[in-house]
Amino acid sequence: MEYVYAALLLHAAGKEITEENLKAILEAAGVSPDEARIKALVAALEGVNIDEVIEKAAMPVAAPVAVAA
Amino acid sequence: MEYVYAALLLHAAGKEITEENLKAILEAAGVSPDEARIKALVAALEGVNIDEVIEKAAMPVAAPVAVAA
Amino acid sequence: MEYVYAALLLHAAGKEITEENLKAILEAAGVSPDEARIKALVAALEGVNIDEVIEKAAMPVAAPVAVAA
Amino acid sequence: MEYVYAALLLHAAGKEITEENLKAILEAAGVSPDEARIKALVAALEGVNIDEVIEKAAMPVAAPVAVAA
Amino acid sequence: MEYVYAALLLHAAGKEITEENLKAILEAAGVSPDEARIKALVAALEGVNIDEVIEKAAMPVAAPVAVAA
Amino acid sequence: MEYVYAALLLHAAGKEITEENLKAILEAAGVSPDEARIKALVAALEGVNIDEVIEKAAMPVAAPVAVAA
Amino acid sequence: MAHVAEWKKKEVEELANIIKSYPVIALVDVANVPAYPLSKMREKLRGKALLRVSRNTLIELAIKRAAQELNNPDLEKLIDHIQGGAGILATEMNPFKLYKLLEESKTPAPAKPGAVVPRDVVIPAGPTSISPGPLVGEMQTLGIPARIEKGKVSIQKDYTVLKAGEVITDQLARILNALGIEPLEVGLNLLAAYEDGIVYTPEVLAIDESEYINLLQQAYMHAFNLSVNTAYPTGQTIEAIIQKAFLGAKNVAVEAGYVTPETVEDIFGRALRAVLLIAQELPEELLD
Repeated sequence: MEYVYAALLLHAAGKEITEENLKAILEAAGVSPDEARIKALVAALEGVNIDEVIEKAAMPVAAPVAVAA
Repeated sequence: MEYVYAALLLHAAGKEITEENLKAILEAAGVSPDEARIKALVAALEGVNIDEVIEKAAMPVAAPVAVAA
Repeated sequence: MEYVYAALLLHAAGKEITEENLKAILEAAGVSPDEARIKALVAALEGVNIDEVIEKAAMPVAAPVAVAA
Repeated sequence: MEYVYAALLLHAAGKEITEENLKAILEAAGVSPDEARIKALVAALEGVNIDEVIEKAAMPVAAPVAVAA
Repeated sequence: MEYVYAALLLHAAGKEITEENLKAILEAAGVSPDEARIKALVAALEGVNIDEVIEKAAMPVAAPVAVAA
Repeated sequence: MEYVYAALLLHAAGKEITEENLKAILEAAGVSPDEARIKALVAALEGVNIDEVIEKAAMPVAAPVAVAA
Repeated sequence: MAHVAEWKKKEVEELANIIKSYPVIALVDVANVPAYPLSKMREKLRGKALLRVSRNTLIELAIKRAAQELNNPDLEKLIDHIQGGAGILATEMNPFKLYKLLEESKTPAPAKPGAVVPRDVVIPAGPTSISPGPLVGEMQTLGIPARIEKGKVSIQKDYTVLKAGEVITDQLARILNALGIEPLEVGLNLLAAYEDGIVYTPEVLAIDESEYINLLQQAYMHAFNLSVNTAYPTGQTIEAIIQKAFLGAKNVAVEAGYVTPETVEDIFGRALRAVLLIAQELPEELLD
C-alpha cells in the first residue's frame, strides 16, 4: 500500500501523481521504489477520479444488490 | 489528510512514525510541513496499534446486519 | 476533543477561530491549553468551510449490507 | 448550539457542567450568556450519562440494516 | 467461467464481445474453445447491460450470489 | 480491470499467471499490454493463494451476519 | 394592616422573610393534593426546598412586602400567578431542575369523575381480570373494543378513550377504575417560579430532555466530523482518521485495479462478482 499512500499524499497536497513525484516520496520514506509498481500505479490511476472514489469510501453504500436466493 | 497519508506510508514501509520522518516525506511531496500538526499527529498516534485499527476498518461492519429472509 | 469543541463554540458564536480565542475558552473551561495542539487546530481549519465539514459524514461506514433476497 | 458545545467541552475536560462553568466558557467565547438557557441546559443534562449518549451518536448508521425479503 | 472472464476482459478493454474475439482470448489462455458455447454466450450477452452488472459487483459487500460455477 | 480479468481467466483455465501468459491474453484481446502493470500484477500475486482469495471473495457476507429468518 | 389579625401579620412576616432569603421562589398549587401525598412530597423536598402552604391573600401580601423590602419590583410579578390553593416553595435549585423534580415526584392516581386528564388515556390491548357483565356493554357503547375471551373481558387493540385536557365522565371513571388504569396524577403543580428578575412559567420550564440529547449527539457528531474531515487528530478520533485514510487509499487502489495484498481480495471479488452476476443472466446450458 506504500505506493497508494504516496499517490494519495500527492493528491491531497494538490500535486500531480507522476513517477518522479512518487519516487521522491517513497525514497524519503526509506523505501527503494520499484519502477514497475510505480509505473503500474500511475497507469492504473489514469482516468480514476480520486476525489470521487475517496468520497465513496466515506459514504455508506446501501444500494441493494439483487441476488438470487 | 496529507499528514495522515504520510504516517500510513511510514507505517506500511515499516518505518517509525517520527516527526523527522513525517517531515521528510511531506517535504518530498512538496508540502511545507506545519510543525504543530506533525507534533499533534505523532502525539495522537502514540499507543495506537495501527495494524489493528486498519484491520477493523477492513472488516465489513461488525454490527449485526439483520437479514430478513 | 476539547479543542474541537472550543473551535465549534467559536464558530457557532460567529467568532474567528484564532489561537488566542481558543486559549481563552479552554482556560475558562479549566484546561491548561497545549500550544502545539492549538496551533495544529488553527492550521488544520485554515480554509476549511466549517459548516460544510461538520455536516459531512466522516466515518467510513464500512458498508451496510442491503441484501434483497 | 454554543451552549451544547460548551457543555461538551466541559465534559471532555472532565469538569462538571454547572451554570458558572458554562457561563465562564461562553463569556470567554464572547457570547453574553442567556441565564434561562444555561439553567435549562444544566437541568436537562442532570442525570444524563453523556458518555453513553455520545457513544450512541458515534454509532454510524451502519447498525442493524433490516432487509426486506 | 473462463468464457465469462474472457467476455469481461473484452468489455474492460473496450472491445466488442464477438465470437472471434472470445475465441482468440481463450486460445491465448490455452483453452480450446467450444464453438457452440461461444455462440450461445455472445447471444445471451446481447441483452445484458454489462456496465450495470459491473457497477453492482462493485458494491463493497456483495451478497450471497447463487454460485452455479 | 483488464489485467485482473486476464489473471483470473488464466487461473480459471488452470494456467500459471506469468508475464508471458498475461501478455498473450491481453494481446489476443487487442490490448497492447503495459509491461509495468503486468510485472506489478505478477509481483503482487506472488505468494497469494488465489483459490483462497476467490473463495473468500465469492462469499463476502461471511462477516457476522445475523440472519433473522 | 391595622385591621388584620395578629397571626396573619406574623404569617406574612414569616413568609416574606423566607421569600427574601432564597434566590428561587416558586408558587405551587396544592389544592388537589391530599394530606398523605403532600407529606410524602415534603419528605422528598427536604434539604432541597422549603414548602409553605398558606392562604392566597397572605402569600400575596408577603410577596409584596418582600418585593418592597428588597426593592425588587420584578418579584411582584409572581402575584399574577397565584391560583388554586397556593403554597410557596423556596429553594436554591435552578427553576428548571425544581420543575423537573416536581414533575418526577408526581404519582398516578385513580380516575375521578369531573377531573381533567393531564395526558392521553389509552386502554391497552390484552386480557383483563374483569368478568363478563354490564360493564362490557358500557365499554362497547364508548367504542372500546372489548370482547369476552376465556371467560374474561379482553381488549382487542389499544384504544384512546380520552385526550389530554378532557374531562373524565362518571361512566368512564368506573370503567378505568375497573381496569386499574390511573389516568390522573397527584403532586405539586408549579404555577410559576421567580429567579433573578425573571418569572418562569411552566411552559418555559417544561424542557424536552430528548431534544437536548439529540443536540448533544448532534454536537458530538459535529466535533467528530470536523476532526476526522480535517484530519485533526484527537484521542477519540485518531482511529477513525486512520481508517478513513486507509479506506480511501484502498478504495482508490481497488477502483484502479491496482493489486496489493490489501486490495487483492476486493479486486478479485469485484471481478468474480461480475462474473457470477453475469452468469445469472445466462442460460443454464452455458454454465458448467
